[in-house]
Amino acid sequence: MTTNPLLDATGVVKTYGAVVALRNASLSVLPGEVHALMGANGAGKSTLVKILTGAIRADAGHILIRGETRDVRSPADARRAGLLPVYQEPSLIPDLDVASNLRLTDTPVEPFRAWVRELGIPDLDIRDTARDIPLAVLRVLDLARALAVEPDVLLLDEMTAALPANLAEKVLEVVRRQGDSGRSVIFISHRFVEISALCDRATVLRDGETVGVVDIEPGVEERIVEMMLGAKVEKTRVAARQASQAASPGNSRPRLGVANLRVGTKLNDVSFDLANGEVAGVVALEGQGQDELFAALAGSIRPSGGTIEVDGKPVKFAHPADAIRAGIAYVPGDRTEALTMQRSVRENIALPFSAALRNWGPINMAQERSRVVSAIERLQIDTRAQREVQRLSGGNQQKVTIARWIAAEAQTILCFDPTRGIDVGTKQEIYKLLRELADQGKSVLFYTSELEEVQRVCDRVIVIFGGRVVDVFPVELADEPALMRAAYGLPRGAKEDVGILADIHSSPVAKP
Amino acid sequence: SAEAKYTIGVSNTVQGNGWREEMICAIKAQALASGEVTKLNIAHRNTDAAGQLEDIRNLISAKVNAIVVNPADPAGIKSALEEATKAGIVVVAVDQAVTEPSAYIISNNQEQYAYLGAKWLFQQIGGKGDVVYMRGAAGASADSDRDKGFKKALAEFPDVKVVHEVFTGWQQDQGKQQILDFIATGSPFNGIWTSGIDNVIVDALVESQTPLVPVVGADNAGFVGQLNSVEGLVGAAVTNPGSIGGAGVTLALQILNGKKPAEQTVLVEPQLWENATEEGKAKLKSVADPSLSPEWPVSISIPEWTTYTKDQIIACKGPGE
Amino acid sequence: MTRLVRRQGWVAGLLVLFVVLLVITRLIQPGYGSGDFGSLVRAVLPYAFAVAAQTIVVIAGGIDLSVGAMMALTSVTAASMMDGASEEYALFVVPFVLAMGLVLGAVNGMLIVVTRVPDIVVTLATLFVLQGAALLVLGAPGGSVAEWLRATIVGTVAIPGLPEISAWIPKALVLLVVCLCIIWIPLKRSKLGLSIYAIGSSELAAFRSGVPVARTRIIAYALSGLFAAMGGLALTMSTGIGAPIPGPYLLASVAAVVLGGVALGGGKGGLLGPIVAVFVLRLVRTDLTLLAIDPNVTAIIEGAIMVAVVMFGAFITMRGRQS
Amino acid sequence: MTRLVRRQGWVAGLLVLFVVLLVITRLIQPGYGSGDFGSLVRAVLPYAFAVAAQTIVVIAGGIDLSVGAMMALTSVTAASMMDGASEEYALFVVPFVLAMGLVLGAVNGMLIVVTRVPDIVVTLATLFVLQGAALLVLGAPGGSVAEWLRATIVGTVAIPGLPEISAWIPKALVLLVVCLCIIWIPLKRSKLGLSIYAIGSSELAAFRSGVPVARTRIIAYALSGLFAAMGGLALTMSTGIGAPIPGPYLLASVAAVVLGGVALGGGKGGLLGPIVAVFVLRLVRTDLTLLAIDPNVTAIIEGAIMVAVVMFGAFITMRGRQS
Ligand SMILES: Nc1ncnc2c1ncn2[C@@H]1O[C@H](COP(=O)(O)OP(=O)(O)OP(=O)(O)O)[C@@H](O)[C@H]1O
Ligand SMILES: Nc1ncnc2c1ncn2[C@@H]1O[C@H](COP(=O)(O)OP(=O)(O)OP(=O)(O)O)[C@@H](O)[C@H]1O
Ligand SMILES: [Mg+2]
Ligand SMILES: [Mg+2]
Repeated sequence: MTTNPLLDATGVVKTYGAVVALRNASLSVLPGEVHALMGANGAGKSTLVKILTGAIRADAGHILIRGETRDVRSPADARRAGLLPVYQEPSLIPDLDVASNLRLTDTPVEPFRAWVRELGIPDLDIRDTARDIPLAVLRVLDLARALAVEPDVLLLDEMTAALPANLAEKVLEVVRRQGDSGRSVIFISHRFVEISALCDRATVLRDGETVGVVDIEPGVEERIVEMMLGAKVEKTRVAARQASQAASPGNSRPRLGVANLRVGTKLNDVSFDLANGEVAGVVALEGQGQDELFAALAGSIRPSGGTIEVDGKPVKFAHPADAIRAGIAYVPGDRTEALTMQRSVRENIALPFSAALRNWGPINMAQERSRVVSAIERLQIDTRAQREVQRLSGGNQQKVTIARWIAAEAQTILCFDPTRGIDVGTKQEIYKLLRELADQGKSVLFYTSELEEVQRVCDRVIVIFGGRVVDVFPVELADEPALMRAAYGLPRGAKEDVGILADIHSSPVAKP
Repeated sequence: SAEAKYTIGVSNTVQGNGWREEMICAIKAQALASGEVTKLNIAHRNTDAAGQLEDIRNLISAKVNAIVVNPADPAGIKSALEEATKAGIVVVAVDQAVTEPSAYIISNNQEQYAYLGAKWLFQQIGGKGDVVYMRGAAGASADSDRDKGFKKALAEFPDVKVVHEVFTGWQQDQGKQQILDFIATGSPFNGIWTSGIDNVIVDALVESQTPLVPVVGADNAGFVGQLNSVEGLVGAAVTNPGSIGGAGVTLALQILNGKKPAEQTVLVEPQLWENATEEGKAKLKSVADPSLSPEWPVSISIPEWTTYTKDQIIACKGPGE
Repeated sequence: MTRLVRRQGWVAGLLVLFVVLLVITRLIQPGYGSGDFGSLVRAVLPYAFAVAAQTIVVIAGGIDLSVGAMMALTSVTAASMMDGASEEYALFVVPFVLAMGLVLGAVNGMLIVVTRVPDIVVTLATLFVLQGAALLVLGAPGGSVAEWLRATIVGTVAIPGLPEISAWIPKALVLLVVCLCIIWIPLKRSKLGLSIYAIGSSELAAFRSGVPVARTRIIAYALSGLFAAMGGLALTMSTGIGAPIPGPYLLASVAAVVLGGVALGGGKGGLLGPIVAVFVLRLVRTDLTLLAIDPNVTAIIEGAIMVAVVMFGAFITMRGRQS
Repeated sequence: MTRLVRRQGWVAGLLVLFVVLLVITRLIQPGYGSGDFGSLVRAVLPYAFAVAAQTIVVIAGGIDLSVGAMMALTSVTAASMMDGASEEYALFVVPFVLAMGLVLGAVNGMLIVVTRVPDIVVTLATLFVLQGAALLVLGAPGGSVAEWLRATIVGTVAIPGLPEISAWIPKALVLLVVCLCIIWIPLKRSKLGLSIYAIGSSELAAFRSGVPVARTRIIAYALSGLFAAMGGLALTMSTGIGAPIPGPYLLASVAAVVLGGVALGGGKGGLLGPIVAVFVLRLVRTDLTLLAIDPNVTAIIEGAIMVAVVMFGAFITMRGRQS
C-alpha cells in the first residue's frame, strides 16, 4: 500500500474505574476508504470514536493525523483537524432551532440544506426547534451537518441503528459517495448487510483491543464474527414453531386479542390475535402507528377506541401497572425509557415486580435476590459495572430491560426493536431467548426495523401501514422483499423491488 | 370634637418579632381609641430600606394623611419621606430617628438603653470579669446605636472583657442556639448582656444546669416573670416600650389637628428595673404581667401618649376591624 | 407569525396581566398617576437587576444563590467609597463596582467549572462568604451616594413638546432599559449568547458542538455578577446608603424568573419575561397596600398569585400543545 | 467489605471528619465533655429533621423550598395549642401537629402532580403561603410547651451500671435516632422506598415499570412534611415557644443534603450522610465559637468550609473512578 493513512491511532487505552473500556486499540484509515469499526457490545467502539474526536481523553495512546501527532482536546479541535463525528446519541442542542444549531457550529446553511434534501428529507423547516424533531430525522440532520463542512474523516457511530429502512438507504448511498470522492469514513454498525455493501476494510475490536483488520469481500462475515466473539457462533435460523402447532390455534383462547384499536390520529384500526406460545412480528415503516400500538398495549397511553382482551377477558389499562398485572411487559428500543440509570442492576430488574401497585409492603429480600440472580445468569449480563446501570454498555443495558420481565414472569412480552444497536452474538441470544419463552407458552409481539430478523424469530408477521393492518404473512412467505413491499403499502405480489435490501448486490450503491 | 376623618399609613420592616408586634397593636389600639382615624393602611413585612421606600411610596399613592414609620435605616428612606412631606403628609418616625428634617420623631433612646443596662451589669459583677455580648441583627441601625451605648459603658470599666460577641438576629431560636453553643465550649463567664432576646437565654442556663450569672434584658413579659420567679437569678430589665407606636399615632393626630410639638424630636428615656435590691424587686413585682405574651414588653402603654386600655392593645384591632 | 405568538406568548400574557393590574389599580385609587408609576419603577429597579442576574445563569442551566449577597456587597462597597468623597470620585466608583461584580461573578463561575461542585452548592457557599464580606466592609448601614447618581433615577425624562407622554417616562425606567439592553441585545445576537443557551439546553450536546463550555459558563456567571453589581448600585442610588444585610432579592429573583417563563432547567426563555414579571409582582404589592389588606395575609396572597399564574400558564401551554 | 466501604465511602469520610473535628475541639477546649456533646445534639435536632425532610424529596428527584416555613408553621401551631393547656393535652397536640405536617406535605406533592408546575416553583409558592399562615397563627414568638415534652430532650439516658457511657448518650440523640429510624428503615426496605428512588432516577422508566409515579411523589412530599413537623416540634421543645419567622433551615438543609452525598438530581444517596453532615456543620460552628472568631468572619469561614469539603469529596470521587 503506497498511500499514507489519514488517521492512525495506536495503543489507545481508556479505563473507567474498574472497567477497561479500551485496552489496546488501534485504527488506521486510508484516504478515500470507508472503514468499518466492528465489535460486540461494549467492545469499545463508541469510546474510540469519542477519543478520536476529543469528546473524552485517552489514558494512553498515539494519534497521528496525516502523519503528524496532534493532540485533539475537544470536539472543536477535532473539527479543525478535519475529523467530524456523528455520535451514537443526537448532538443537536434540543432547545435551539436548527438554524441556531448551524450557527453555533459555523456550518454553512445552503450545503446543509442540500445534504438534508439528498438524505431524503425534502420538507425541513430550519426554524423548527430540535426538541420537536423526531429522533430519526435528528440523526439525519446530525449527518447533514457533518457533511456540510466537508470533513476529511467522517466518523459515524451506529448512524443507521435508529433509522427506518428508507432513510438508512439514503444514508448508505451518501456515505458510499464520500468514499468515492476521496474522503474517509469510519462506519460503525452491527448490520452486516450494510458493512458488506459499503465498506472497504474493517477493524475489529474485542474487549477493548484491536484483534484484526480485514478487507471486506464476500464470505468475510464469518471471520469477522469469529474475531469479534473469539469463538464461532452459529448464525442459524431459530426454528419456528412446528407447523402442526401453528395450525391448531383454535383449541385455546388467544392470549391477547386486539380488535379495532384506535389511538388518536396515528393508529386507525388494528385487529389481531396473539396466541399462547406465539411470536408475532410487526413490521412497519417509521411512524405508521406502531409506537402507539405498543404504548396502548403497555398501558402508557389510553386508546381512543377498540378493545383489548387478555385471555378472553376485556381489559382497560389506565397505567402500565395495570398492564403489568395483566402479565404484559414492554421492552422499548430506547433503553433510557425503561431503566433507572443511576440505580443498580438488581434494583432495575426488581422494580417491576417489587414496586407493584397497591402493595407497599416490605420487600422479600431473599426471594427477590434469587429471582434477580437467575435472570442475570440466564441473559449472561456483564455485571462488572452493576452498581449503576448507566455504566453498562448499550447491549448489556438492553439485556437488563429484558431480564426484568423474565424475573417478573410476564406472560406477554412486547418487544419494540429490542435488538437496536446490539451485536450479533447478543442478537442470537435474544432470538433464542424469545423462542424459548414462546416454547414455554409465553407470547411475544415483536416489532423490528431489521427485516431479516423476522424469519429468524417469528411465527407470523403483521404488517402495519398508515395505522392499519395491511397484511398478515405466514413466516414462510415473509422474505425481505415481500415484507418491504407490504410495508410500503403495496399489495402482495407487486413487481418492483423496493429499497437496498431487496437485492443488495445489484443495487447502484454496491461496490463495483 | 373627635370625629373620624384621617387615614394613617404605617410602615414597618420587621415581622414576626414580639416587640414590633406590640408596636403594631399599639398603633391599632391608639387609632381606635382616638376615634379620629377611619382607616389604617399597614405595610408590615420583612424587608430592607429599598423595600421600605417602596412601601412608603405606595402609602403616598394611597393618599394617607399621615405615615407612622419605624425606619429600616435612618438615612435610607430619606427620599421617600421627603416626597411624603411634599405631598402634605405628616410623617412620624417611631423607635428610631430618621435624617429627613421634615419628619417628626418620637423614639426610644437606644444608645441610652444599652448604656443603662451594661453599666448596671458591669457594676453588678464588681467592675471586672468576662461578659457575653448578645447583640441584635448585624447591620440594623438600632443595633449599632445600642453598640455605641454598650461601648461607652465598657470604656468606663477597663477590667471588663467581652469574651463572646454574637448577633442573635433578634431571633429567639437563634439566640438560644448560640448560648447553648457557647455554654458547650465550657468557657467561663460572669455576666450576659442581651439586646432583648432574654428569656430563652435564662432557659438555656437553667436547662444546661450552668451556674446562673447576672443577665440584662429588655422589659419583655417573659423575662420580667423570670426575674421575679427564677431562684438565684439576678438581672435587670431595661424598658423599651413597643407602645411607642401608639405614641406615634397620637403625635401624628396632634399635628394633623394643628398642634405641633415644640421640638421635632421627642425622646422617651428608658428605665432600668433590677432584682438586686428590695425596691427594685418591688418595682419588678408591680410591673409583671403574666397575662401578656412572653415576648411582649410589659410597658404596654406610655402615660400622656397613649389612651387605649390593656384589653384594646391585646385585642389588636384597629378602626373598622 | 403564529410561531412568534407561540414563542412570545408567555411574555405577551404577562404584559396583558400587567395592564389589567394597572387598570385595577386605577379603579382602586382613581388618582393613581404618572408620579405613582415613577415610584413603581424605582421600586422595581433593584429587583429587575437581581432578576436579570438570575435569568442569565438560569438560561445557562445554573442557578445563583449569591445574587442577594452580591448586591449587598457591591452596595456597601459603593456607599462606603463614596462616603465623604467628591462628586467626581463617583465617576470612578461606578465602573469600579461594576468590575467588582464582574470579577466576583467570574469567580463563582470558575469555582463551579474547576471544582465541578454543583452550582447550587458553590453559590450557596459564596452567599455566606459575600455576606460576611459585606459586613466587614460596613458593620451597619451607612455610607452615602453622589448627588448626581441619586438624581439619575429621580424625575422624568423631558421630551420637548410632549409633556403628557414624558411625564410617564421616569428616568429610572430609561436607566433600567438602557442598562439591560446595552448588555442583553448584543449578547442575544452574538455567538456567545447562543452558546449560553446551548450549554443550558444540553451541556453534552454543546460540548460536542464545539462550544467552549467552561468558558461560556464562567462568562454567564460574570455577566450575572455584573447585573448584580448594577442592582447593588441601584440600591445605593435609591436609598442613599449601603446596607450589609441582603434584602429579599434571592427568592424574589427566582420567583420572577419562573413567572417570566424561563425554565429552571435552562436553555429556554428570555430577559423580557422576567422583567415584566417583576413589574407585575411589584404592582401586586402596591395594590395590596392600597387595599389595606391585613399585612399577615399579604404573604399568603403573593404566594397564591404565583402558583395561580404559573399553573394557568402551564394549563395554557398544555392546551396549546394538544391542539 | 470493600464494597461496603466503597458504597458508604462518602458517609465514612464524613464520619472521620466528624471525629477529627471532635478531637480538634478537645484540643481547643480541653474541658469539652459529655455535657457539651449534649448541647451539640440539641443544637443539631431541628437541623437534622429539616435535612431529613429535604433528603427524602431530593432522592425522589425534587426539592422542597418550604421546609423552613413548614417548620415555622408547625412550631407556632404546637406552641399556641399548648399555651395554657394541660400537660396531657400535649399528648394530643403532638400527633395533631405531625398529621398536619403530613397533610401539608401531601398538599405540596399533590399541587406538583396535579398542576405539573415544577416542584421548585410550587414549594416556593407554598413557602410564602405557609410563612403567612405562621404569622396568622402567632404574630410574634409566643406560646409555650408542656414540661414533659421539654424534658424529653434534656439530660441523658441512664443505662444502669454504665454511668460513663450513658453520660455520652443525650436523650436528644436517642429521640433523633428513634424518630428517623422509625420512618427511614421500614421505608428503605419497602417497595415504596424502591419506588421513591426509581422516580428520582427516571420518572419515565419508573412509570413504564409500573410504579405509580404520582402517588409515590405525593407520599415522598408527605413524609417530608412529617419530618418538617418533627423539626417544628423540636424547635418548640428546645426554645419553649413558637417563632413564626422561618429560621435558617432551608439553606442549611440544602447544604447538608449536598454535603451528605445526596445528588441534587435525585435517585442517589441515603439519609445517614446528610445527618452526619449536619453534625459536622454544627460542630464547625461550635469550634468557631470556641476560637472566638469575629462573628462577621464566621459566615465567610462556614462558606469556605462547605466548598472545601464538597470539592475534596468531588476530587476523591474522581480519583476513585480513575484508579
Ligand atoms: N462513563 C463510563 N463509565 C464507566 N464505564 C463506561 C463508561 N462509558 C463506557 N463504559 C464502558 O466501556 C466499555 C465500552 O463501551 P462502549 O460504549 O465504547 O461500547 P460499544 O462498543 O460502543 O458498545 P455498543 O455496541 O453497545 O454501543 C463498556 O464496558 C462500558 O460499560
Ligand atoms: N411518563 C409519562 N408519560 C405519559 N403519561 C404519564 C407519564 N407519567 C405519568 N403519566 C400520566 O400521569 C397520570 C398519573 O400517573 P401515575 O403513574 O403517577 O398515576 P397513579 O399514581 O397510578 O394514579 P392512580 O393511583 O390514581 O391510578 C396518569 O394518567 C399517566 O397516564
Ligand atoms: Mg457504542
Ligand atoms: Mg450501542
